[in-house]
Amino acid sequence: MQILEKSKLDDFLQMLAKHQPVIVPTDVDGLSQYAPYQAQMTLLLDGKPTVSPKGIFLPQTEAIYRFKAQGKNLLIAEMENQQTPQVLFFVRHCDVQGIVCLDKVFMSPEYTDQQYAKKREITTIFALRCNGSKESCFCTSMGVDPEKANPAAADVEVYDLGDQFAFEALNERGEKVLSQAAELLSNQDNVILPPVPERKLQLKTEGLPEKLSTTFDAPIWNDFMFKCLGCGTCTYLCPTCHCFDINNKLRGEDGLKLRTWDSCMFDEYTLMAGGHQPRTGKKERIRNRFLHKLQYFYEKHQMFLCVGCGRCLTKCPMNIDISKFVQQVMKEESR
Amino acid sequence: MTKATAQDVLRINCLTPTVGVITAIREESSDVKTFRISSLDGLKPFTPNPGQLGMLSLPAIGEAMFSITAQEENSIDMAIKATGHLTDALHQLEEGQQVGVRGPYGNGFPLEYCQGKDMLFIAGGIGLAPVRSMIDYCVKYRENFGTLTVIYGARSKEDLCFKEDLFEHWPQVKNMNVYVTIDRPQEDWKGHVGFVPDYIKELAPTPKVAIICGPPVMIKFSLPALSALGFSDQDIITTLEMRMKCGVGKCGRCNIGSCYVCLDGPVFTQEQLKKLPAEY
Amino acid sequence: MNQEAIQTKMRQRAKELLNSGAVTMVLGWEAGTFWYQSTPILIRQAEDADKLVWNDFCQNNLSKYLLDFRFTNEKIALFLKGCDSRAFNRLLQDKQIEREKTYIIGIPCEGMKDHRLAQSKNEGDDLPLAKICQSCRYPNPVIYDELLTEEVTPRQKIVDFSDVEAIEQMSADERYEFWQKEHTKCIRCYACRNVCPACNCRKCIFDQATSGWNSKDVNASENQFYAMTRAIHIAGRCIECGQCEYVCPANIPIMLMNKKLIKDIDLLFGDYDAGLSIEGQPPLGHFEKDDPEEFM
Amino acid sequence: MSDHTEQIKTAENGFEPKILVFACNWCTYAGADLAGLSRLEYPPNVRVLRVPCSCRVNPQFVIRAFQRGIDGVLVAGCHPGDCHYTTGNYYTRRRFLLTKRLLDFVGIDSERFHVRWISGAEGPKFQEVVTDITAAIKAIGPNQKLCDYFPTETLLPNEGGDNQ
Amino acid sequence: MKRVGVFICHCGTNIAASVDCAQVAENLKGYPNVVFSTDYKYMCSEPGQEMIKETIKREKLDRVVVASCSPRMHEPTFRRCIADAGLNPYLLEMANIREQCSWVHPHDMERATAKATDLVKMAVAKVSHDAPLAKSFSPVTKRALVVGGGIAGIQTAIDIANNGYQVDILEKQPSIGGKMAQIDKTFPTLDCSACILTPKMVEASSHPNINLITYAELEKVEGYVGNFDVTIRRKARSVDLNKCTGCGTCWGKCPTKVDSEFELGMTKRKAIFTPFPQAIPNKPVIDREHCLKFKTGKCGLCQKICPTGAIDYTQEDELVTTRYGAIVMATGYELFDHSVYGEYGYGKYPDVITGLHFERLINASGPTMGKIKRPSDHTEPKNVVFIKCVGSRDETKGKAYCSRTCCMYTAKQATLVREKIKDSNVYVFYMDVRTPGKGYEEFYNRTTETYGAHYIRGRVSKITQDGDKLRVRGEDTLLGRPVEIEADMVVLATAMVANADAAKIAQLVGFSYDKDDFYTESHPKLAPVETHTAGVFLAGACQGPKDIPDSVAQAGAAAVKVCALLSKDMLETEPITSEVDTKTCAGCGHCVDVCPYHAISLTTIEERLLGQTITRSVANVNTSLCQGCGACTVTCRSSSINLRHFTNEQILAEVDALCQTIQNK
Repeated sequence: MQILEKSKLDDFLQMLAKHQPVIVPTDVDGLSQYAPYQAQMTLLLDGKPTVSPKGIFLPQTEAIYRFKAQGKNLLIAEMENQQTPQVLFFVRHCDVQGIVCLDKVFMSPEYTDQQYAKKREITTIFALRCNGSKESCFCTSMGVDPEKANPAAADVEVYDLGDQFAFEALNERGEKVLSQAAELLSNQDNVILPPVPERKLQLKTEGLPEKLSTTFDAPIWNDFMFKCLGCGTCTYLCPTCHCFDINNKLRGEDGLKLRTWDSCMFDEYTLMAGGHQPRTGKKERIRNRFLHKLQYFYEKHQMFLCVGCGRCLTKCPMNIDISKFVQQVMKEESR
Repeated sequence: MTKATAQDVLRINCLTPTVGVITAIREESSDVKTFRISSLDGLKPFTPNPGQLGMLSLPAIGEAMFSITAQEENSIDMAIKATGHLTDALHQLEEGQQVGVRGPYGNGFPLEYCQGKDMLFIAGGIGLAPVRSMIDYCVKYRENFGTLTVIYGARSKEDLCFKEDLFEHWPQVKNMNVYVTIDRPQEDWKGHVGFVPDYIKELAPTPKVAIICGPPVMIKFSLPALSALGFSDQDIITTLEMRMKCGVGKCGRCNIGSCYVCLDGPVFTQEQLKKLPAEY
Repeated sequence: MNQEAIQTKMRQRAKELLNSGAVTMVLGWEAGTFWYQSTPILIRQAEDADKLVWNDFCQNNLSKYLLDFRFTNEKIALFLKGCDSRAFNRLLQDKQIEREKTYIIGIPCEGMKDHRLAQSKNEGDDLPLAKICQSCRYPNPVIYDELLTEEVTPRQKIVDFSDVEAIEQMSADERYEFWQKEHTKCIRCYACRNVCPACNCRKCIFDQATSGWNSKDVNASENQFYAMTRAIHIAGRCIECGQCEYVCPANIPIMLMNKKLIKDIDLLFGDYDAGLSIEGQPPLGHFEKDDPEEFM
Repeated sequence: MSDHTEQIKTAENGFEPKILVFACNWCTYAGADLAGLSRLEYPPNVRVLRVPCSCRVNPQFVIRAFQRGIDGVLVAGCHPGDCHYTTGNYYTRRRFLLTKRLLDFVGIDSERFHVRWISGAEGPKFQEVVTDITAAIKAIGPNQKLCDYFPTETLLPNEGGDNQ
Repeated sequence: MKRVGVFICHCGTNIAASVDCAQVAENLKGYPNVVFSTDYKYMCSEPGQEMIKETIKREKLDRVVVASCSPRMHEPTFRRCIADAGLNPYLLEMANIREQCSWVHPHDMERATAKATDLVKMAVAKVSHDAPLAKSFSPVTKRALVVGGGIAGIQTAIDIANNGYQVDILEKQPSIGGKMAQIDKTFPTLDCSACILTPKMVEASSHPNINLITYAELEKVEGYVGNFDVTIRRKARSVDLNKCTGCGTCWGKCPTKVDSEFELGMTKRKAIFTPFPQAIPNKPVIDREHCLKFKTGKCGLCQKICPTGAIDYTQEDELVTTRYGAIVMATGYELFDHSVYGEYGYGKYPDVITGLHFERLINASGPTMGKIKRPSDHTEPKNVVFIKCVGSRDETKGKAYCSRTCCMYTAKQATLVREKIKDSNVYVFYMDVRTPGKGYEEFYNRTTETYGAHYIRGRVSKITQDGDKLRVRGEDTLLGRPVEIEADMVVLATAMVANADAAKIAQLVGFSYDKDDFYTESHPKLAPVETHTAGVFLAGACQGPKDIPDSVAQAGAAAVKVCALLSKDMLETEPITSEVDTKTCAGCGHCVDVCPYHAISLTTIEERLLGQTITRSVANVNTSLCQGCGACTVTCRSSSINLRHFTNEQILAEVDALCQTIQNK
């Protein structure tokens, strides 16, 4: 492992930033998020930012292609993808898992989304192991390993040793980035890692997808649906929610085709041109969202589409709590 | 930058269409038109299987998924009903208009399963559009299938689609029977009058593979009729419609349970549908 | 009356109302996941009434849930704080709910605590009042069928516009900079709109794909268009509950813009507090021939 | 007008602002026509958008115009009391008293948005108002605020030739 | 995709001299939806119009933009032109490149051309969203209602009736006649008021097309121009008009005496009474407030003695709804309550009276049989003081406006005093003397010169009682010195004000009124008898103070307007009106409140929702009333109410089109 004195963190990031853009968790105008690193920036090293890192790979608004419609003519041209590499720093294991989930969707064997894939390709991810646990964290219940970041997405694992960080490259790409600041790092074997504390919130999730497959018409949904506002807070802050809409930005004959985040909590999401609405109300929408996370996705990919980051637990204005839902489902023989 | 053509098989992004051109527009009924689309170099934009879907776009207005009704050597056909913002705009187009196309998407009809079997096609209104691709296939490879029966209904004479096929081409095909009905009596209509589910009961076809597509109320009453006639759930095949944006199983909105209609559908057997939540 | 006593009475009244058949449901609050959260609850069975709580975090305005029951004929009892009751009047004035279908149990409110700050504190720590509650002028319900306790003394008599004035003091460029930063943060989750009792359209223009108003392009300009449009839409109708700011995941000071409009309305058209009564018309729903003239 | 003359001299940067005028059909539009009939010259920077009454102008139109990069907006209608529809401009007045202050609050320069009452007889006033507004906006330069720019680098070349 | 044709007019050199028209036409080629673009010397000329028509057919155009002069000039021309070619006339937009471009930018062709291009692009953007519109028609009920039976109402009704239309006069009092019936003589001719009014009253009552509804009030008005459903409350008269012959036996025997309203309390009437001898209908009514039968249950004398058995104590108020095509408001005025002028001592000093009192005093059939007598001691006054502008032209205590009639009736009354009491002295305190009428100035001159009335310019500051005299103190501002006059009687020329219930009635019928509650005409110059509510017209002093000739003239004007309306079988309505998208309308009703024409109302619709039938409220536009201002569109937060031909989408498209060239600065 390679050791960095915490006092040298700024030097380290600056050195990396000479080679490529570096993205770090920080507070921007009162909202914590991942943002381009600038010298002397205050990093958010305790907990995770409110806004998950998914936007690095799946921006809230992204142009897919451009076009010009003149008379009967149509021109379509791809957008140029970003080619220059970048480094994404201090991604918690839950959010790393979230990126793995997105990979399953956007880099599926049938159709690979090249824009997404390109961003994944050029981004080296530094995971950061948690030494603590917030009251809303339940990542371990959702199949996240608190010891080891999912190597399918993480390139470097970072351990917080108090006064130092220990870096462990998980692959060549990680090694390469670390080598850019080799002079600030010292090699050390037998690093004693601080113990990972138990997660405060632990849920039983064994057999959850199977159990859920019988709850579709269960009354439990009524308790949860009633208070939903139908806003997009949960989906937009969620590190795994990836639904999108395709829209235009038009200026006369010129246009951009945009991919924008969408939320399954919105009424318009499934509304069809003729007015048919397959998911009629809050109940149907919440049910679809929870089942997508905990059953449907699991059936396809054998992993939950929830990583237990707890953002929705604290940020949902009405405190609709997916962990409570899991607990209730597991507790009761489908009411 | 060059114009995209049919050769652009490996595109950068699965969401980007290629430019195609509308080479012919045919009015099917009062609110349905069939658009024939070729690539800019005069070739077929892509080669779909019967029942598969294609994305058609007027980029400045929108993009939507339509079933591919037919295909020729160098073109595909889409029959489109004017129901909203995009389809209304499509209906105002003229030949020569360039459009965005991408596809094919979805599973299509189970061709192998149907091989050698007697086929029953049931459709109502614009529902004949997806079914027609399969009928065409059966007619083209006539020897691979048993008897072919079409039961088709529309609100009125004016709402009947593909009239040439219904009244001229298909009746001449060997071992093929076409039954057409309209909902209410009309002057100078000599054919059958009544709703499709009732017509099914009246005709009482023997169990075979049934492909059914039409308005929800028609499906709702036809399914029990077919079951009563002894059709098995496995042999009742239908195609579903959902709001779709990406067509490639990513944007999320067309799921029914863990199935995405764009990927795992639009063709489902009744057996499959019974296992899925009824959210469609 | 202390919180616990209020809570006891809440539960008791809920039970009585349900048992007597006077209402078929009761809207209240129950304990949330964490100590600094309460969450709305809908109670249909008297035995569930003991889930009701009254504490420092019963922020959620329950009035707007009535919209979900517009098309039922059931009678609903609900607990309303001062601000919530103004929201109730807002909905009445906008003809979205029916007074007869509701039974209002008013709770004179001492103010809620700052739930954001609470997340970095421990249970039992001293907490300041939520920002909106610090300047509350109407802690007592303005419409109710019964009051749970005796009325409390308002914390403020006049609106505190110091935050608005601070922005007004800035130069135009500074003001622009300020709002750009705030609106860059907006993720357009629409929580502010969905929680707002003045935002009670059947279909918001930002949900109408083909209206020409809506753009899902999330950038500072579009976000600002959304924010300003919403501010104009609720101008003269905002009942100052501060729910928009309370639910905003991006911590945008939404009330600042609303208060600016309240301030200007007071100045230009005379003092007006929306939702105090359903009489009369909101300031933008009528005019005076001698309205001030700042144009030529 | 004279206030701005000096500024204009210093702002000889070749910048020609584009200014949108929402004009009510009965007064201001007629006033603008009268300016034409009287051959009253004014800078060609203004474009009139005809509406039946100034009360038809939604404040959102104004914000949208700024989003699209307009340099200035004028909403103009009949004088209070003279509205063809009796009361329309009284609503206009209330709405835009607030809108102007809100635009100011979010940092739009106050020179960029105006409301004026211009009657059908006030051709000279129309001339004077648009001349003054143009000069003032010229002096402060192009509007950069609220604009939602379309990325120029993505523009595709004009096809030409085979349209139609 | 639309097929828009663009036609750029040179207007000779009017446009072409400063706008490069060919260039503009060229600039529009290939613009979205434009399939044809050309320029021509005179678009409005016969060949120009022919070219447009031919091009529409040849190019299969579905919309047209003409860039030329102001649409205020030639929009009807080009609408007709494209309609001739088979297009809906509302699929036309005009770009004003003459009045608003070439004529005002004669020295900068480059920028004028650029501006013209923008204007045409905006028009193309708008026309692309234009929808075909059709005028609609609604039937007209050929019956008019005149509210108020004073001289204005009577004249209106007679004029309408003489044109062959049915008309009802609705009068609140038991008799028609109004204020004019109380007046003695009219200025400037001094002919007897009753002598010229009574024949009109008789004519109205006997006219086959006129139906009198007296002792009745407006209850409710619904509907709209051509079809107003008016509910009238016929107050219980307690006398069966069909049986009563007006013989007068009943009021002769009635034991109860009440102050006569008509004589302003100077004599008594009975509890069963006609207001004045020439009343029409000349049939009595029972004043239930004072009638012993109704107060105590005893008496019933009138019923006993009535030879025809017409007295019916059980009568109740009756609500009758009738449909009218037009309504004329002729509700008249009241006199200002001058008790606010405490210094004039009205009510305190019996010999301080108003002008109307004076009219009764001097009237031959009045309480004094035409002899001028002081109310206090019934002696003939020698020194009479008139005070003008009591309540008029006084913003602090009264009304800001001039009541228009006081100068003249005061001059008339001064003349009459001097005529009847030869040794009298008459003093008139005035602010100004306003005599704008035919023969008015001459009359005034006679008053001062021939009749020797003393006109004193100044306000009276105080009146005090001094024995049987009134001491009037004031200032002669012309001489700049105080004056004091010992008077026997003081006559106040009180202001004409709107009726106390004027505003209430206006709200009920649904039209606007001003801050003094006078009814607002649609346009002060060009539509002085119309209101903003189509089908509702104004006559007489309810619109503002006026004298008899003006009231009668206005009555005639209103009648003509009514007849013009009633002469149509169908009303054509302009299709540029608001429309509601009920799918998104939440029924909040904010649009209802701002509509100046009361064209929007809330209505209930039924709808299927999740398998249930629900009802909900939505806005509904009466397109016959909507004038297309668009005030409602801005109140609607969800854009559920939109103005046809000026939709949100159209205006946004114009904004977009305009800004397109500046987006990339």
